[in-house]
Amino acid sequence: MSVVQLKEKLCSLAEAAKLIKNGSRITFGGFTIHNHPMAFIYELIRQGVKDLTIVGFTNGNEVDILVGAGCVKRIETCYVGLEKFGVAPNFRRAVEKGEIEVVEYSEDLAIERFQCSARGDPFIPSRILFGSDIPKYNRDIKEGVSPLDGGKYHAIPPADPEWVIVHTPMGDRYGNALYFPNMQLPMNWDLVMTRTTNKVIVTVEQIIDRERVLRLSHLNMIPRFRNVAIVEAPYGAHPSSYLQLYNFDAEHLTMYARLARDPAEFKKYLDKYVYGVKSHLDYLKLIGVENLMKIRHVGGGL
Amino acid sequence: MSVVQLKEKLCSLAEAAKLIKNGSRITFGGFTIHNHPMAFIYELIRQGVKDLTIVGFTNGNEVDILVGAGCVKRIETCYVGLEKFGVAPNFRRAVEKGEIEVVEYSEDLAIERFQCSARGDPFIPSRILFGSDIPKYNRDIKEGVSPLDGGKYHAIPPADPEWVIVHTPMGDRYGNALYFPNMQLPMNWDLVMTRTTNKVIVTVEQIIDRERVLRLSHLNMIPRFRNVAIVEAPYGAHPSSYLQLYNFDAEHLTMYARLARDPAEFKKYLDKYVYGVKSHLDYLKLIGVENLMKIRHVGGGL
Amino acid sequence: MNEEPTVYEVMAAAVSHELKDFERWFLGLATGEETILLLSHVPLVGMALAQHTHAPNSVMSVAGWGLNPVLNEMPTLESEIPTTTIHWRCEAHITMSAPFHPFATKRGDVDVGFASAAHVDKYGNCNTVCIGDYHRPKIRLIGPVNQPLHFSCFGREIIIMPHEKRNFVDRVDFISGVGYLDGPEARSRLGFLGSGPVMILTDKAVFDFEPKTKLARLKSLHPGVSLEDTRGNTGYVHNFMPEEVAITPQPTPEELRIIREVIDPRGVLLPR
Amino acid sequence: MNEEPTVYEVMAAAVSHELKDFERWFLGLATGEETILLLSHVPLVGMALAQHTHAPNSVMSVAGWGLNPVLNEMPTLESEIPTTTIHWRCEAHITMSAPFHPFATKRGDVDVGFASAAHVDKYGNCNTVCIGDYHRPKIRLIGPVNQPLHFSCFGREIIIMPHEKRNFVDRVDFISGVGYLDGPEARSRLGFLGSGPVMILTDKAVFDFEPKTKLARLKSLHPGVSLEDTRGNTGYVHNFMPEEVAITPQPTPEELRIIREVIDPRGVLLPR
Repeated sequence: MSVVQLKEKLCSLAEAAKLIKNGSRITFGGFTIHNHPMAFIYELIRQGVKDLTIVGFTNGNEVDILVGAGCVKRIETCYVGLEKFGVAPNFRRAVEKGEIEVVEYSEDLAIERFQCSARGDPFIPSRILFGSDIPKYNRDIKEGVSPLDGGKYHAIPPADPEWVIVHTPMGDRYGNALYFPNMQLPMNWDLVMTRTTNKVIVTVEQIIDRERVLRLSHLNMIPRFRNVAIVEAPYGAHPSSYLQLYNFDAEHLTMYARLARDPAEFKKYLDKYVYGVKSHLDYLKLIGVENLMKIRHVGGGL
Repeated sequence: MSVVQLKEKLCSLAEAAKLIKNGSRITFGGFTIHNHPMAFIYELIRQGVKDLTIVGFTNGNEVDILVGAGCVKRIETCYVGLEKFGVAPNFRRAVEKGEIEVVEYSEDLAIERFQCSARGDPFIPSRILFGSDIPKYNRDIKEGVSPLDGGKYHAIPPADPEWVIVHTPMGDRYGNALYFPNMQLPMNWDLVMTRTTNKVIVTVEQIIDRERVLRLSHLNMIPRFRNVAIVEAPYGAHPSSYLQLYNFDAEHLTMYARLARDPAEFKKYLDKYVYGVKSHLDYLKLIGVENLMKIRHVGGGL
Repeated sequence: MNEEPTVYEVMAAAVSHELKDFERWFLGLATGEETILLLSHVPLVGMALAQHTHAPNSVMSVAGWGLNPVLNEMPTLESEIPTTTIHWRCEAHITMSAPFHPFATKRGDVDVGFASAAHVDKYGNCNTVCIGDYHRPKIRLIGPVNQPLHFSCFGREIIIMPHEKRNFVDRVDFISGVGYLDGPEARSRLGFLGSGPVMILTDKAVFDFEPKTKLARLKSLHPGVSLEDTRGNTGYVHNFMPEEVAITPQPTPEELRIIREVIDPRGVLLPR
Repeated sequence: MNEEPTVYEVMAAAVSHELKDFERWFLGLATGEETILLLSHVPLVGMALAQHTHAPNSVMSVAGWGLNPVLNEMPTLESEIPTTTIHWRCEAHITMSAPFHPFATKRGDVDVGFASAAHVDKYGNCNTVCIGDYHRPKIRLIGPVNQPLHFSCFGREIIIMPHEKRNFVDRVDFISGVGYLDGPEARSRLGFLGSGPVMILTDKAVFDFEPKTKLARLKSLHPGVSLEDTRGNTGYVHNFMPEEVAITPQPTPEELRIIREVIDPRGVLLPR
């Protein structure tokens, strides 16, 4: 292959985030307080994107901050919470005030909706929701009768996001994105999300040489043809963990959970950590080298 | 955990094969001429099992020899062939004579039927079979109408095998079965088959210590609770390849493809290689150390 | 073992006594520190206790990362999951989601699951979604999470929650986990694989479900808990709140030794 | 490059000329030595030629084991797949099946696929299942394999087969791959994503499909092949067998150099 002719997809956070228009249907990778593309999300907030529909799964701080910043209109999800740090304060307040629409799914179906999209099936026939109030309030779910056994089922719609944003350890400037071996479940979930659209944006901890990608081809789980843009963002999941690379920032999340309970305090948080920084590097400086070293985990991918 | 109280599942080929009754609905792992549990299949033939329904995928020499030995009543499959060694002679002859029933699926649906079973869904709604003659002859597939978009779909039944037999590189006497890292697609397909029933039998190249299993827990892809029996069968996929461990035996498969064209010649083949050997070790002696060394592939799992 | 068992040890023993050999158990993640202690650490110790006593062939799936972890090597469970779980010893790591996950959950692979909820009602229905009107809730909760699966497909469900009056209601505002819905016939009408909730375990008592009506009933009080205290803290009243009830069996000295010396030698799972 | 191109090189160039930059191409496995040469090696070289000339951003998925393999390091393709493919250089190895496979095939990820068949008919319908009555066939073939997917969801399908009279029929006995079924309206009626077969490539000629009727028509003869020879070896007759046809473009000297020196320097893919 003639490497010189390959299209480069490497761009800045600002350039990548500009691709997302108001009202987009969007999915962010990660699980509760792990592996979220936070640097990208901060940039979306800085750019003032509005009316997002988040096609979610087991959501956490990434959704809470977007809701708190007024970017979200609707969330399809099974969970929004901060795991050991408790409830998601902005999400909770917005729902109680009727400011956002929530569409409920069970956890298994929330992720299987992405598998359904990746498989290209028109729906998932499911029988686990009978008796629960999910189909009563989620009007996207319809009842059908199986042509095989004549029994009822619920037709669960595929996830079908327009945009999918995930964070991975490394990638090249042409868009190939690699994982470490010994994947854990959240990486597997992210992976299936990237199979549901051709509008994938990947943020990576580090851009590596194409020659290294060719030597690590068994780790090239999101080949470049799937991606429209790739962005370098070291510690780009902070304050979420990135499994195998760094733990979540417990002090920061404790502070976040406290401040987010009060809209005025949360405004100050946003002013300091999102609006007040000019670049992702500035954000990392604000977090400070001591914190970054404390949560670091060396050899986690082995 | 109290290791001493763990139930042992290690048994002989003969003991394991006795579990399969006439008329069973059964799936064998592997793909075309790769990774099939051939030692187990030879033992099934020796025991004279009859009227099997094979729930298949991309089948090869494992199905051809079972058909030729008169063990099979029905095959649900997308392919029976010997890849570079051409058509599957016994399968072809039996179908042409009307001796076995074939139920046709496309390749993607044949494997997704196992995923459907593993997910516990009542059917797969599919829209790729319109216009083809598959639904015309496969009466297990029924047409339905989507409750979501009102369009027609075909309801594809789940695979739902009673028995699943796969071959893996290693396992312990309690039933844990391990793969090498860097799985290839056929291992991934085998894996999903083992999620479709609790009646899984695993044959392995080698039984290893439980302590090693605990150190290699990220490779323990078929934990012991899924299995009812585990059997040691070195070169247990011969004359199929076992990807990462040994190539297929090209000379043997060439001979097989030639002899299987003629029922009388095939009878001699069976007499020599199946009925004529008393144990799997005798079979390996018959194949000969020179052949076994020639197809061996060292370091394939790295 | 001179010390008395703590309430958490009593609860862990109650879990252990409910579990059988050759079973498959499923533990998910919890939200908030207190819930993590009750819903993650108590059942973890309970499952491990069962494996060390009467259920060596059982398999526990923990927090989506592994089967049969070696608990006594654990740092605190939740805070260290992100970066180190993959290196902890266990019998099998879980790297792939359904349909490759080792547990085919909707095929009935799970014999026992564990759930918590903000509200549970007299038929064992659970609510983790909202309190008040769905569209303008008084309190929005975390969402349905995996409750529909737990309560429809798992063999038996153990509900664990803090014993507060507000947690027990006559009828939940949103059914995320279907107990016996509205009576003893409901589950077979709904076509569920699993047999539903079998126990509500709190820090004061154990409830089970009366076989004929499927109404929750007080089964036993933990040692030292008074009936009045329990009654005052149980928000709904029904026919099965008796005048006298049994005492929840204490862990035996051998069980207590296993918990404290073998399973949790550093006291990171259960406070004591 | 003094030598004349072989027929396989002419075919590979014809494949290359059909392919565009930024496309995704899908090559499956073939059965039998001759089919492997035509259906695996010819398109492999054709795809690689396109990547080395006008389509550097395209991606080829090969035999379920990798994306964009480095072909000049290959031993013969089929015989070595089992044990060594995972160690061959490529841009990405394929380790997981759908829904984790890099190509979401039913969502339209594949722009061009390759198929062969025992029979193809005038509407490009393909048959890999049986010849004669389905229930008592004269000849049983391999089965539908992946043809329903190729012909419904892939953008364009290139059919490659040996040019023998018996392979071309008026109507196939079993439709495993749906071409234009029974006319130009059929595919939109069936709701297919893909636009269907665009080329039948043989060792003698290239056929395309007449835009209005969607009937297969002779487009060009390979250099040195006579129209009479082709006509005599095409089992069905229709309006689009002309008196004079074009000659299939030969590979340019530069294309030939790339095939022989860069892609297949050891001649393991195409005999010459």
